[in-house]
Amino acid sequence: MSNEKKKDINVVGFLCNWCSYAGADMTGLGRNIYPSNIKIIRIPCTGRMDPMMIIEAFHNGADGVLVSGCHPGDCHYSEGNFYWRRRYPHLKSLMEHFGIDKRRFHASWVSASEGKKFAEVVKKVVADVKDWQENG
Amino acid sequence: MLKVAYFPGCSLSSTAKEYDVATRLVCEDLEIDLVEIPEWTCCGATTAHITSELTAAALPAKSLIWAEKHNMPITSPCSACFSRLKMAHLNMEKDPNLKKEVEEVTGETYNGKAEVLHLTRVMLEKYGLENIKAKIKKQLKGLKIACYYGCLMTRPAEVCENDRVENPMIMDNLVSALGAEPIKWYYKTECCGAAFSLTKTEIVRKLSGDILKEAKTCGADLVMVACPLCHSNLDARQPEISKLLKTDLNMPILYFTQVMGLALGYDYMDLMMNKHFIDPKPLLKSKGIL
Amino acid sequence: MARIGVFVCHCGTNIAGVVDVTRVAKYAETLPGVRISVDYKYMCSDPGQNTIIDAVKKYNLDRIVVAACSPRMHEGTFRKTIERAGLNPYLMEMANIREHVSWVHSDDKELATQKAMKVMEMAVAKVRRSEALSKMFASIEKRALVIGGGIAGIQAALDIAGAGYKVVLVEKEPSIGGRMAQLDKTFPTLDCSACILTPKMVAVSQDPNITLMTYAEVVEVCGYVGQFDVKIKQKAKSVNSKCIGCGVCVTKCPNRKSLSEFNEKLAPRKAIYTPFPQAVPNVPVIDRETCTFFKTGKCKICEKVCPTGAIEYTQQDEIIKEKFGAVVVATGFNIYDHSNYGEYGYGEIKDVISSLQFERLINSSGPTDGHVVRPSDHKEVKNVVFIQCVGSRDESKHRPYCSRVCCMYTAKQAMLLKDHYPETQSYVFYIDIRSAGKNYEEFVQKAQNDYGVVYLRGRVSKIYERGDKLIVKGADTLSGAQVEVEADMVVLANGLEPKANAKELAQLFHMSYDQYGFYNELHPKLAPVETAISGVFVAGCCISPKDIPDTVAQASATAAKVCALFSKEKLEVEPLIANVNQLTCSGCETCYNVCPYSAIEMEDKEVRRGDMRHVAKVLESVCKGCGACVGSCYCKAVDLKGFSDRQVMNQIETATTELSTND
Amino acid sequence: MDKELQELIKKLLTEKKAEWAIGYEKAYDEFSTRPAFIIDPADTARLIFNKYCINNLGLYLTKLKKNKLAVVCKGCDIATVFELIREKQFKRENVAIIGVACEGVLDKRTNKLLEKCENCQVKQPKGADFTLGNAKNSEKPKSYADVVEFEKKSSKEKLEFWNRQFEKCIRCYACRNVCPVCYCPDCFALRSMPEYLSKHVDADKNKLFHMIRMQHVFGRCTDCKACDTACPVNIPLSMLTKKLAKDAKELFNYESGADTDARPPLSTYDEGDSESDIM
Amino acid sequence: MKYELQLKNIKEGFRKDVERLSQQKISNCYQCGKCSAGCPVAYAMEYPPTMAMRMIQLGMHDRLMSANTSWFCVSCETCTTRCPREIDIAKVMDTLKIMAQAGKYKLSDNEIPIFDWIFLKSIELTGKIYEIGMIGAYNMLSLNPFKDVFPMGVKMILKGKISFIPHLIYNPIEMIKNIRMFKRIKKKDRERIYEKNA
Repeated sequence: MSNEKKKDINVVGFLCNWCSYAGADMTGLGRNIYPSNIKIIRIPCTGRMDPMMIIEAFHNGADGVLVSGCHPGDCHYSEGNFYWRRRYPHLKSLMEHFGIDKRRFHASWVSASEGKKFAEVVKKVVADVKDWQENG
Repeated sequence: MLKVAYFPGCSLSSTAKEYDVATRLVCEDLEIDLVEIPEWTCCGATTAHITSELTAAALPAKSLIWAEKHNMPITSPCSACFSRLKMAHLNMEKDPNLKKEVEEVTGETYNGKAEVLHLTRVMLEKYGLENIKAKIKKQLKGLKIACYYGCLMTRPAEVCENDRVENPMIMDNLVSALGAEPIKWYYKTECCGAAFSLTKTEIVRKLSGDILKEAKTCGADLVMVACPLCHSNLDARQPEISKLLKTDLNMPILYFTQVMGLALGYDYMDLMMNKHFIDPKPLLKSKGIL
Repeated sequence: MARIGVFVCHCGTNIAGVVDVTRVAKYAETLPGVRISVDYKYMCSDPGQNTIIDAVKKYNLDRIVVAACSPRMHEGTFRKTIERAGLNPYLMEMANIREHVSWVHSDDKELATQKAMKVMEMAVAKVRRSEALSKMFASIEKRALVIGGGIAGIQAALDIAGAGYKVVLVEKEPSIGGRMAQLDKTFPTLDCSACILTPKMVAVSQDPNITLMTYAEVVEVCGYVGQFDVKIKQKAKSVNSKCIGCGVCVTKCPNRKSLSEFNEKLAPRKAIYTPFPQAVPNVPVIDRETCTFFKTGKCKICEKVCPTGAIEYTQQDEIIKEKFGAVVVATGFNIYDHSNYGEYGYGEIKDVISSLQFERLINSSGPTDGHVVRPSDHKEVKNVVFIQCVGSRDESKHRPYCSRVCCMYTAKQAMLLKDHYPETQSYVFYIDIRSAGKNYEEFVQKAQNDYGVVYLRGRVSKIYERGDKLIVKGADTLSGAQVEVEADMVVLANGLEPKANAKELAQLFHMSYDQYGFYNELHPKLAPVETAISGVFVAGCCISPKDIPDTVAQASATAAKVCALFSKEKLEVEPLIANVNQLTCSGCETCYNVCPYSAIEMEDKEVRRGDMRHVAKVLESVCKGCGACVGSCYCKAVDLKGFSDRQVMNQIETATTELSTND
Repeated sequence: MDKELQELIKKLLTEKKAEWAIGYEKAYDEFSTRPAFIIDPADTARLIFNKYCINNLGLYLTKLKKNKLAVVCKGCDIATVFELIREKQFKRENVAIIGVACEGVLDKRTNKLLEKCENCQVKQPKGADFTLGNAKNSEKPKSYADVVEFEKKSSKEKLEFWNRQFEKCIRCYACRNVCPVCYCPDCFALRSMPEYLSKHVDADKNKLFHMIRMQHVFGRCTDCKACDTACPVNIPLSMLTKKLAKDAKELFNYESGADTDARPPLSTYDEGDSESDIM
Repeated sequence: MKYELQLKNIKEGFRKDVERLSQQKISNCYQCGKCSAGCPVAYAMEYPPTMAMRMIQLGMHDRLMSANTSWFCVSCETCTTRCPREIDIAKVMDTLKIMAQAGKYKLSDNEIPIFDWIFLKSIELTGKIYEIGMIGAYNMLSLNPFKDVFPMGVKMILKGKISFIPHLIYNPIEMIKNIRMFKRIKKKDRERIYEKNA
């Protein structure tokens, strides 16, 4: 991959349907601009987020991965994001051990009304990935 | 023993020498060890921040760095110096870029760990009101005191910390502890005109005049301050103000450490009260404190 | 090979203004399996939908991708469309190129177009692995729960009951009536609030379809639309049903230690009390926190004087379990607590009062019998200052929104004051006057022109006491002048905020709410009383500040929604649920442990001939499709319909590869 | 000890307390042992236990789980058995655990004590039904020094390190096959719908396999080193399994195989869980 | 109406300059007037703070920079503390003064900068304030040599409140360090104000 011409940053975003996907819709309603590098995949809940899918995303060449869900306590299914909140640090630590820089993997809580926050989160993720690409 | 880095500031070595003396006396009595920062430079006072943001941060930074290195809270009895130290600390915390520039021009690094406290807070919070009470030799019974805080120890809200911005109580609590009566008034934090003392004197006369008038109306015997700038505006300018208002205000202005000094048993000359333009002697005599 | 049709919507210029939709459509044609791709001005319009139906028939399509707005907006619409075209509705995917592309990447049209192409390609990749799913149905419990007995809850309950359905109305306070009962008059007609509200309160108590539960709270919610299992805590009133509401106990109670909540703490109230004389139900409750008997074990005067023996000290809080098909949440508002304003005296200056306190003062059944006097010394007032936007439009107090009603009620209060005391003078400090509404602007003009209220444009900087006067330091920005008013009383126009426990209630239902605690509607325009939780509707000020007519309109709207839901025999539910491939299940019980709904059952089953195993099974009627089981199964035996691993993996693969052609 | 062991197993088999017994027997030379599966009480004479008994016999339990079993376990192997019970693979009462005191086992290739045996806390087995022999547990706790050292490397160095390692991998799946908790009826690596893992063998895909396998065994792996020992190309899988153990301990204060009733870290949660890294 | 608004100025850099140097979002101001209401010196200002904010929004630098508004700001921060839009208005006033002194926009009132210049020069040269020299220099330069001499100044000297000897940093190395620091600061300030760094 290193020999290839430097391609644009590619971030895969997994957004839970009830909060973060709706929050991203709200970003649109508020016309808040954010980098187009993120490609969004809708999932019902961060609880559905199989760590395998994230590993697959990195394997497929994603430069960054963002998983975003409801704030703790606000999960549409009560508990899903609590499970995700445990998987995330474990997976991040394991990925780092395999050499996947911590700047490439992020999680956030974005509620359905936090359109602005979603734009900020994406900006931060893209900036982090860029930082990783440029500064190693 | 409580050890505190002491930043006296320029005024305390000249126009407000009595404040410095009273402060050192009181702290000695309370066993608070004031360690004067060697080679301190002026904090930049009311001037630096309207000339250059960087100067305003760089000047106090040297003292902050010293305090941080020696692991002591840093204090100043002068509200202006306190405000500049605190603001420099907060601004560097908020703006890493500014901190970087300050480090470049001073050639030293600052880790943002200095704890900047106004002298009132050192005494009331670090040392403790109860401990002060235990040391009191003379209750200041019958003295009605208007506590005047001014701008610099209360605003912006971040410097105020535990106290309330609009109606601070820290000095009032101290006054009650000393046995005197803090009067209820709402000009505690109005501005005295501060740095306009020399350049826009007419503004100082109006603003300080308003404060003195309000204190008088609310029945104060004297006004207690914690800032040499406020003091010089309220005290040294008072004869002019009296003339302007066509009344004899005759309102003694005392530093809070002087008032504490009285309660701790020091006398008129110990506390250099003769330096004031408005002599507090007749008042204190009439109340039986001297 | 799949036969996929791609339909790209312009959404007027919403999408086409940024994204080159024809390029997106052209690119779609190059993708494997895509037979036809079309772009059209408004895909959701009738002709737009017909384009899809016609194309399905003409090209014999079996899967559809619609690249348009958010699926949260129109997924239902297009599923119905392809159903009409004879396809299984779950063989349709939406590519969100409006909310997620054109509206947020308008800074670079080329990048936006490329992203739109990618997003569409991801949807094509997903739909390729979509499976036909069969519809599922659930039964409906045709009883409604209404939470909150203010005007919104009352209206909703009456409307639903009027349609013949059973309603349980739950109110936290001892009486229904809510905030409206506290008001004196209403703008812009100045008719008496109680006169129009109390008949409705009585109607609630007399309606055979309505069960009224006051002094009660919802504590637990399970289930889903059609089948909500709700636990309601009935707090002990200490007064039983024998009470005839004679009020002797209240009169004789010697304990006056508490302050009346209804009178905004301007007057004391007894330990046994009804909030106000017209309370419904007219049954007092004992406040056990303050009651002398409950605190010391002595007194029992109320028991002695009660003619019917209705006092029952031994009553306990009771948890009542009920089943409901739908819920209306109408929990209302609190006013902003102005003790956060140091410059207005930290709420410690007695004669600086809130707007609701003013309502109680000027109300003839209020604590002063309608005399507007200073709370500090009960003197009558001459100069009164009204300050608007207290806890509204104030970022430093984290209340940046406009509370919508304060401009109007301030004008009303100033007018009422002048009506009662013609010699008074009112000053109103405002920033902007917001008087959009029928006869509203005329009303404000009347206050200024006919009632001589002085309007000054500026926020007040400080209020302080000097002697027995209040000095109000303000400004009039229109003239550039500083203004100092010597006032006898200051009335603050406190903004509206959600109830303190609004978030907890939202979490019981899993409703979403904004940063202040106001509930989010499903769509701000097209579904203003629905929430993301189907079967839960919202009305009134718990969504956002609003006035009485808007609140009543919303309440009736929720009633219509509830009735529409109840008019069906069976409820169609989404079949997007988990399923277990028992052949690959190892029976480790991980999914069984994580399922929030207990929708997984373990069974011992012969999965293949001679292969008896301990395996998991999904209870289809219980599963809500959250996927927690999928995320935790390491054997990859559980999958989620509609979001299957195959679909997600296809999306990932597409998302991470470059566009296949670079035209 | 061998004699005692043989007698005990003979007794269990004759009294029908177990249908199968799993133990060790001598293999082709004196440095080699292999698993022995005994049904007939008469065969018990084959059974031995010595410092070359490196295998984790817990592996075979899932394969014979329909029977009543007796299994010879070193202290460390008991964690595996407990973990499998926790995962409902068989019932506790169906397994007789015969704990044998162990002073550490040797890698026959180097004749050196295995790294895991150095600071062993379970030389004297805990939780067994029968315990044979005596050994003194190490006083020092398990050391993660090498993992900590590795964690200090930059992500680029780590990436390069693993790329080099996985270039060697031939995807023989020995690591998976010897892993006691890799008992999935249908491993993800072999699936085709969806194809989680391409069947091509190259460094990138090999890495994907190991990443997913490691993730799947998180909170379940007892760091028994079976995979590390089995790897024919000497990929330091121990560096990964040890990391899993360390993370489980540090992030969730959890130890696999310690408790048969525990909830593993990822299938439970606490409302106060840390979320410092979440935006 | 006294003057006509130059629409082209709105788009020009004045507001952006102020926003950049003060790090405050001026466009946030919705003109509620709370700053003017509480300002102790607004009575003396040509334009009260509220109007100054509006003038920044509209790019009216010519009028604002030649007005006395910012120079009359006493930095009491009352406005900052109470602003509902969380604008640090006092800092904006500081910024206007900094910009004026750097000569970026036109400047008229020459009174305060002289004092500030002398004040900072005193710190630069001695590390502390040298009152008599400072007051003397100020009175000379502001062409009012006997301002405040009678009776206050004399009384001050008599009471020993003002000393004729400057208080110096005693250590000459520190003094040189101090002077060097000021040089570096001046360079950085110019870079920041004129955006030379970027």
